[in-house]
Amino acid sequence: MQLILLPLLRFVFAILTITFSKARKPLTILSHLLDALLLSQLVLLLLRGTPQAFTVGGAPVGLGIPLIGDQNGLTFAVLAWVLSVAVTSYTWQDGLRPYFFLLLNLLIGASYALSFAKDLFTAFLLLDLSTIVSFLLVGYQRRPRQIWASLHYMILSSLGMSIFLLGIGVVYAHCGTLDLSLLEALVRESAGESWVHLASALLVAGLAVKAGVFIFSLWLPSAHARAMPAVSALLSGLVIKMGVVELFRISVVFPIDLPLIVLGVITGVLGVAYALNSYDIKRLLAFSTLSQIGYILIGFGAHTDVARLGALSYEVAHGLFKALLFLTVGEAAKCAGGSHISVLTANSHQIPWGTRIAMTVAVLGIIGLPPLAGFDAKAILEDGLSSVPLHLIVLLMSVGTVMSFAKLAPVLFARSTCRTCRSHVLSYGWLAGGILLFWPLSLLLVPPNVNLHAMTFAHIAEALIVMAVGSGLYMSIRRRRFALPMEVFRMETSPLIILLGFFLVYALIALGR
Amino acid sequence: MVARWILLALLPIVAGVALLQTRRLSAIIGMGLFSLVLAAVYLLMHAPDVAITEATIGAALVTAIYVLAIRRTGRLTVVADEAPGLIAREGDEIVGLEYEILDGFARQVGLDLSIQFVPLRRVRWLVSHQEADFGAGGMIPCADDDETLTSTPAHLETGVFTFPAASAAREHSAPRELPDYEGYYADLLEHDKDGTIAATAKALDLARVMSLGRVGAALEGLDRLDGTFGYAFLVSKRRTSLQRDFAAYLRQLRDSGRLNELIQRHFT
Amino acid sequence: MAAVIAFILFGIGILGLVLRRDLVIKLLALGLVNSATILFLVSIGDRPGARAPIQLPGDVAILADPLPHALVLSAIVVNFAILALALVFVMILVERYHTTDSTRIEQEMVRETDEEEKPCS
Amino acid sequence: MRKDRIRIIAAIGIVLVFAGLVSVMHLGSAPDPSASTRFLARDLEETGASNRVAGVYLNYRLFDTLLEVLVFSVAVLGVRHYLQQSEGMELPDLSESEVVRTAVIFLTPLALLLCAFFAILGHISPGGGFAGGVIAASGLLYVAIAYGMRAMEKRLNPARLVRAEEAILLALLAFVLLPMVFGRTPLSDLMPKGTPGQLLSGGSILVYNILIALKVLVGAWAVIAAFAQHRGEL
Repeated sequence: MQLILLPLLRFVFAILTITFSKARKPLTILSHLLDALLLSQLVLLLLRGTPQAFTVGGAPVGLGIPLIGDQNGLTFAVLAWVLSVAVTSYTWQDGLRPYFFLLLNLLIGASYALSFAKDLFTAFLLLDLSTIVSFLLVGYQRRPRQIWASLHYMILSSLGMSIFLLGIGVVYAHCGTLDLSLLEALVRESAGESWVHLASALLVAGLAVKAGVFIFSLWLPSAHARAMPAVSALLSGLVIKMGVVELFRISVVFPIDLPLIVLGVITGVLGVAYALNSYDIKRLLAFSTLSQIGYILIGFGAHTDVARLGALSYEVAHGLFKALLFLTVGEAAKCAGGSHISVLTANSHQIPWGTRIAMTVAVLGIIGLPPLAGFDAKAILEDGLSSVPLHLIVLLMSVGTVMSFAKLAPVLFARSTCRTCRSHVLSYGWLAGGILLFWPLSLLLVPPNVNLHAMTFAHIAEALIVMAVGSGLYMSIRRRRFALPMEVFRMETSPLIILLGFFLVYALIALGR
Repeated sequence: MVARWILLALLPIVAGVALLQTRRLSAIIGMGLFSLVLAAVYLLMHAPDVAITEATIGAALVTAIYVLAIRRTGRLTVVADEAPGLIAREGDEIVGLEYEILDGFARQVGLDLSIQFVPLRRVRWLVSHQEADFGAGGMIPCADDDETLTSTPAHLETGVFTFPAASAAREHSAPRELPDYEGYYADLLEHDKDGTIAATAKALDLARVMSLGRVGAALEGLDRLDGTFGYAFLVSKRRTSLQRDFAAYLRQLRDSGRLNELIQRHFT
Repeated sequence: MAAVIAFILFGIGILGLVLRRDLVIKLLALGLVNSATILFLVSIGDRPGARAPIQLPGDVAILADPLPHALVLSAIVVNFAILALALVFVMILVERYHTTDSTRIEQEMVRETDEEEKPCS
Repeated sequence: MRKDRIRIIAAIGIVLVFAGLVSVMHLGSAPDPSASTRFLARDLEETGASNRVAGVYLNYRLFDTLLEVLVFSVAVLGVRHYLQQSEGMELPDLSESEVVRTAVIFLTPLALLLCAFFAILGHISPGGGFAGGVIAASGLLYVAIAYGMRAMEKRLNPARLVRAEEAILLALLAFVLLPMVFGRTPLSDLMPKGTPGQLLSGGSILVYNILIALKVLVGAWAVIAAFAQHRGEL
């Protein structure tokens, strides 16, 4: 019951905030409290070993929409709640219209529903709902570039969703159901048949567009960099992950481990390369999101339980620090008058110190300082990887991340006297607390034996060496720009690149047989 | 069964033809037609619910909002006073130098050109209230004292003539055949830096002198004003990117010699 | 065979999306891609000798599969929603840049610096 | 020029390979004809709707339908939000021709009738609330063409329309949550199934169809009105 109430109540609150717009603040608080209550009930059920599961409206098996409150889903739902609290408090005093809160509530409701729904078509609708909502959120300030980015985003994700729907069609033609738990057995029965390959390739290619996978998500950098900070935080922390969560769901049923790993590596490496080359901080954050998605995909693709737990923790950790980074950088850019690194450095004294402390915590989190969020999640993830080359690639990505964030150092260490506004402090504190206390909190998700293993000397030493090497390399190549193709981000090429990506995925699936 | 095959085969043809259209409206109507064929296909594939939904949403609603949207989206709206040689009706067609320039520009920026002929004094008002993108038909740039209006670079040199005196002008020309140029005269007087012209004097540009000549008005004794004048298009000051685009297009036209070619063709 | 036609239409749609530079026609092409997907789904529900899925008690005729039809109803509406919004965004862009040519809008945007960039009316 | 040609050829090549690959793979393994009846054999007794599409659409997969209505509502909201702020032109009253007005006297009631037919009989015959709502909205569009937008605005106050839309959406959600009062999970069907083929059959499908028709009528009209107003003439 809680499973269906969580999204439905959010939808009700969404409409109430616009109908009774004067009471929107109490309504928002109430909705968050209710969500907390329902979520904690679900978590308790899960910890007791009896996760809630039922079919919506009591429809027969195979036809209705099954909901299940398993570990993967609940982790994402809790992340959605945490980010929703952070963004709400960040925008508390900004005087945004009820329209904004309506969209926010719908987005959170859609994330809840997606975390629990184990049905392909429901996932399609939820992803589309999230596309439309984030489409409107990106263009909220009506700047032409935001609108252009929104339009690009919408065209590509509509194309992606069409490809996904083709995949759904192929699956339905052969199985007669869209329920993922039933599909598992049916697909295994006909493993190796050509329709399985076709369906998996279509589903993966379609979802990859939404999931921030590099060759597919060409809309992502411009949309994330152009939106306002609170929206960017949600897009990076939540909306992209909706695609990733669904990719993981599918990876249990369809044989897509190899494409997931390859896509993860491509995304990770190219994302880091573009991030290194970006000197506009918001753009850097957007590209870094791509590279971070790489870790999560590799974790899911490795198909071991520890790697899965690592990917889940990384999903949460990335949600926390990327949201915090977007929020703080957004405020800093507003105070300094621009988000380019040189502007930020020059006017760094105008950035409030509270913001800078929060930013420092987030940066330390993302580059993996023990025992913060990034370190813990990455360590668990690495424990789950068995192959040496993958290990090396993950290390390379970590070094790249350190290098790209080393640019922020002059901004972080400066003097200033301004103060952060109170509603922002609350939001920063909430997220920074999550990053700092990630290790103890993650015991809820990760069994203690795995989690303790992450805190070994080898991992700590590795993290410190990565940080040292990364900053050293940054010092040596500082400010040297290298040319990377930007042509791929244009509207004229991106649909073709998505098709090429489909071919790649298809080839990998056929190979992986 | 045969009907289904025929309709199915029709689908790619209709879609392909629709998407190859250069005119936006044709493409939209083509896609509306495609949706209707698709609805028929659904009906033949035993999906009446889908057919009804496709016909109402895909064919009717989508086409309706497209048509409503492109009225302003895809058009370059020009309001013009008729000036023979520059822009004028000839039978069902519009001809003239300015027409060809505007047509080329509209093609280059990918807009449908829409020309409305209005009385001269409405031209300035419509452009300055952004009801139209350009004002055409022998417009002469005025001094920049207007808050909302400016002009593109001149594309054709011309002369401006004054009548010796208003009374004389009335004697010479047949008042019935003179178009209503009141607003235009007033503009010229306002912007003429030379204060020697009597308040009652009237001024005319070359194109209008010629058009008066054609309708048989007597034009003796006109004085040519000193200074160089050139025809240009009126454009709202707020449309900076439109101004920039057009200036670039005109420069390109002039550099390639195409402008001279056009002028030669229309005025020989 | 209807499925093959659907894939061909999908391809035509993508070509339109990539090769036509007019934003309005790009959106039409996107609509075509979506319609092609829907045609594919409907073709799955159809089977030889079937009737429309309207059944009365005691009726034993073969019926077309109603589930893809139900899915498609939702998909059509979702596609319409996305299209309407995209069209609005195109209108706003065109009002600012006076062209529906996507390449030119991209060039304009590169030329504009951040300070120049003002919210659209 | 040459670069353009390469691009076109590359695009056509990629698309051809895509369409070919997907077709071959899809036809390569023939779908199992019994697959679609694997789970879908006995729904007539369960939903009581003789239009089995409506049974799936508004009973088994009601949650999907709810999401779809939400997507539509958000789109309507977004369209209105963006078009409202960009300044539209004055609404001119067009001169109405007698012919158009006479046509409207027949067309609009016909559209409304068709809407009612689709919504009320949606569980028995093809149609359904969504198509009905759109048809009724197009009926309003005819009136707007004949009598001008301004006359329509007077009758259908936009602010009141927004309220109506929210109210209908809230009613829909309330109806969805109603089973909780009776101790059942939300979205389950409370009403008796009746005999398939009768007007009062199919449980709550009738209620949902009517609510959706109203919602879509208001929403589709709002979209049309927003586009028409922005353009300023009809």
